[in-house]
Amino acid sequence: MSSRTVPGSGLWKGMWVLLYTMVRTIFKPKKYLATVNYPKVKETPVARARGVIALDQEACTVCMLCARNCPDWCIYIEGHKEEIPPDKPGGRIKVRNKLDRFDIDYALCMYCGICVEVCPFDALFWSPEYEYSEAQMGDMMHDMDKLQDWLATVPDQPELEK
Amino acid sequence: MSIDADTIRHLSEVSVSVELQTEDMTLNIGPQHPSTHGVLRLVARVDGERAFDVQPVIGYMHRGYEKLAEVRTYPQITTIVNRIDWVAGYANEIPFITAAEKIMELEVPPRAQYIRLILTEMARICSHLVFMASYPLELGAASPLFFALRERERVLDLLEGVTGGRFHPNFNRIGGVKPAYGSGSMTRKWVQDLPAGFYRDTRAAMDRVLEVCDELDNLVAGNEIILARTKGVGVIPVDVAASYGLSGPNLRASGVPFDLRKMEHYLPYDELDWNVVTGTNGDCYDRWWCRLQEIRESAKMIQQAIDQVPEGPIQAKVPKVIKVPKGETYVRAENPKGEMGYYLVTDGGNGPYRVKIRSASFSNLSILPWALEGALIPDIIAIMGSLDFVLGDVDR
Amino acid sequence: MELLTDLMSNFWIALVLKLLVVALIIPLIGMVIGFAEMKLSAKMQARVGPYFAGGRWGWAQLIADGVKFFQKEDLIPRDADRPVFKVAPIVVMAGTVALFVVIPWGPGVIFRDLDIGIFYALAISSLTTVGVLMAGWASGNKYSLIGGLRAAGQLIAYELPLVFSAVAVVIMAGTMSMQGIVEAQVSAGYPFVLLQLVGFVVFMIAALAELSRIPFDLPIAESELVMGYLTEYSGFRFLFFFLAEFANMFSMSAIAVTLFLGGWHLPGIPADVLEFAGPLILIGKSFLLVFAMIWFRWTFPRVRQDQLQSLAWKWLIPISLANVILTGVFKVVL
Amino acid sequence: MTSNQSDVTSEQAETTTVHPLQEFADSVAAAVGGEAEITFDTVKVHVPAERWVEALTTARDDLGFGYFSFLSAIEWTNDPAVGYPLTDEVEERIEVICTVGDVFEGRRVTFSTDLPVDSPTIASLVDVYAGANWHEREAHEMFGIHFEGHPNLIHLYLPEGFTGNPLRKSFPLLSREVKPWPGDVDVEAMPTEGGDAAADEPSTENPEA
Repeated sequence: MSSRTVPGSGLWKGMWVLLYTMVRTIFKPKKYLATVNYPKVKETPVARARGVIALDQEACTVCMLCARNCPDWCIYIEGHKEEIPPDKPGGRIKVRNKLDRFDIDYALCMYCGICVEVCPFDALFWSPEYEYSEAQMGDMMHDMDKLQDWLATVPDQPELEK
Repeated sequence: MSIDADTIRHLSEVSVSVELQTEDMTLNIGPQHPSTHGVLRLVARVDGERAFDVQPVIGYMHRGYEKLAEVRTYPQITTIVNRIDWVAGYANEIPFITAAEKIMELEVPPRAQYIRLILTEMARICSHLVFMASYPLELGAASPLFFALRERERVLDLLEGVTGGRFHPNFNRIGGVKPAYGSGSMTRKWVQDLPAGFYRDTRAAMDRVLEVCDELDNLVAGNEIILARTKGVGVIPVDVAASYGLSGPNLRASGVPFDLRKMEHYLPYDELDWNVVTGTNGDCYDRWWCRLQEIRESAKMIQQAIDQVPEGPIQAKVPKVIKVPKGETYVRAENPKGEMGYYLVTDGGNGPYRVKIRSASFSNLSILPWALEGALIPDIIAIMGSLDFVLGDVDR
Repeated sequence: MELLTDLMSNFWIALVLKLLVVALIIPLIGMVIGFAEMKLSAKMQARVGPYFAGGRWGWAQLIADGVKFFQKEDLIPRDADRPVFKVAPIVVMAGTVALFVVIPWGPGVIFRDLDIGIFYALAISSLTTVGVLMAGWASGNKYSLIGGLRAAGQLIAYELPLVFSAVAVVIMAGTMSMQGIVEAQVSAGYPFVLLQLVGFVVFMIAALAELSRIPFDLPIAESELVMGYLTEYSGFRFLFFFLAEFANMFSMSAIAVTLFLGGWHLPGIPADVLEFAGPLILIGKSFLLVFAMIWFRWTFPRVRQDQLQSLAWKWLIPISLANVILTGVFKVVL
Repeated sequence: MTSNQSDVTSEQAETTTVHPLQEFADSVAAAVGGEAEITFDTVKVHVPAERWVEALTTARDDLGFGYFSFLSAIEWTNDPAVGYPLTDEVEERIEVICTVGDVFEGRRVTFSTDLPVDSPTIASLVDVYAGANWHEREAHEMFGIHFEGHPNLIHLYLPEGFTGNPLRKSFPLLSREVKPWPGDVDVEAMPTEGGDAAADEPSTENPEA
């Protein structure tokens, strides 16, 4: 712990820290500036950042796992069964589930990522996009088309530490 | 009108009271107040600048997590325990996950344990840096805020780079840390191991953290005004602190080496070389100083740990649907704020039967009526701030 | 130039012109200092600071702020003492404006060179504290009341060292006229700070306390008293306090410059240049002191009320008294 | 400053018949006159309700457990309105649990006692551990336990006039009742071609359903 020194030296030490911070921030802003001019300059979030959930409609099989595992009950899914004609004549008629509705209420979502994790068919992804705030809380409900749009922003897999 | 002899004698004996009769004023500090860290409310009876009978009123942020946990599955609960002490969300997960693993009798792979340790210590650094930022602000000095938060941001970026969440990582799974996303065909889902460059960035960030500790030392520790404001203010003796259940740096500042990282052996802390920081006087300055030293210790711990991270799996073999067998246990861990524990009662289901959350700030704050008796208004703020509480941790 | 002299000879035109100057200069100085505080504090903390309003550097930030304040609803709390609540910002502003009267901007450039200039300045500078006390009382808010009373206690404690350290300068200069004090330093050939270093330091500390700047901002003390006496103020009334604070910073610095740092005079500059350069030199020197105040503001924490009082009564007043006595003795002996 | 290399007391459970904490648990139980039980490294000593304060006073004074960790309660019921039901039949009761320890070696003991479900009453610990004040207020409002001798037994979290005891299992969780469970819509059978996910049943069941 600090021992008794010249009175005022502690005050001066603090002032010195601010002085050199000021000087180097003014003359070398690129290196020392801690903040950015937000709407003009943007920081890139890390690749794993949980910004918004993107949906791949083609991959979704309406298995409801995400909606059931959601702790907040903020995913709403509806679907129906659809028959697909066989690829070649005489083949079997396939039945697949078609997605009718896939809404995520981001006003309720707590960004835990459980839905992305439990999805067995790789239909849900995290995207680091974060600029989708709305003036009305109701507008935070993203429908399946909007969620599909986010898919383009999903980054590639980053490398892992050796 | 005549005055009789008795009255005259009586009047001559009356000594003039120089004590001015003043009326007490009830001062309501909070729930909206700059230094109550959210929604704490203090009702104080003040006589001038001196306060008596300070009663904290809490519950403005009570979210009932113990009830919510009863209707959730185990993986879902880690998402809500993140939000208890949100400045160190990661550290909250550890005791809960450890409790569930203990009842399941799971052995966690060493690599996962090391990752947990590194991230917990990062959460500790973040939490203490928030204290480093807010405490001088409560005493009136604004600049340490930005110095501390700048480095915290760097550490949070690292945490986010690994877990995906800055405040609410939700990165622990029963049996390890987060495994690969999904099991489908596409390759865009990632394996959640440490990302490339993590070791390098962490080393650089820890160097910067140690550097900013020196800057904070210069800005705050030597400052005569800070010393005058904090030394000898809000002294809490060990026995009082213990009977109120104070823990963490608040208790260690009183001189007890009560550190659950040494005592409970829940993560490989024993394999690292570090010291328990203790103060001597138990005043506000010591509590500040202990936290500053703990940042240094944690930074050194992380620097050692990243050299020792073993290879191997990050997840033990667990069933896809977690069911914890019947059992009861209390597991506590050293959170940045103090002892955080979960009394977990399970009965084989997908979710627990009862979770009692023992949060550090709740007990730390309960000493306020004792500690603030007869304090000056500025000292109320100084003592309250030095306890370093988070309202989410108090109200749960 | 002749036109100006002609105009100034008419009392009414001169009055209007002077009023205009006052009405322009005080908000302008307040804004410049306010902006400097924002920007410098940002740089001291490795931040960008205001950057959006007005394009480059966010130079129009305070204009935008001012416009915002004017747009706000004029709120007066129900329990407030309405007339006093309304008058308080005006009293504070009046004290600020009145202080500018005796600041010597250059040789001959002064609104009114009073014989008792420094006496007037110190007396009028307490007026702002009266306004603060009024604001604290009238708001009908406990935080405001505590803030106002703290301001009053602070005024009583720190007026004395302020006066005593000025008295030492008056003894050296032999006059109380502000111009006279500057001219005494010009003729002496050195600024009084060389001989009155103790007085200067005491004056600056007391001035900080008078201005309720950190480390003596107990009347506001946001972390304790929310906003102290300003808690209930909003809109243009708050703007008045805000501008008055920054303008007061300047005028207190200008008085300190006049008393201790040679005022508008800078050695080596010929007299005819000083006619025009004088105000610039004064403003430059004052801004140095203002910078120091900003620097303190962002470095130091706040002291406690008892520490504030003991600093004044146990240290500053004895020191400044001793300084007066020493100065007097030397003046008589030498 | 000080390095603490104190001994380990709660060692990892080993697969021996005698738990390493057994001796400690027995000594505590003998001192306070209760029954010791070790569940997953947690020493739990059960004492009768009428000897509650006496037992904890002994723990504080004779055993050196000056550190008050927490006090809470568990409601054991066979018919919960909220949450997961118990598999085995239990005796319906409210169990008060209180963990205390010491600050030097990190030993800890959880004391427990049983109270009847209807109007549970127990003596207050405030005079033994000052920190019990808030914890008892919390248990009072959450479980409806009356603590005799508590100086200020008013609501802690809940607003004045709130009726009901939220942590009782009979207290409904409204947020889960006013809204239908989204997972209930269109219940499809689990896809069979989903890798190992197919082997499991849906991982969440609506607890209220």
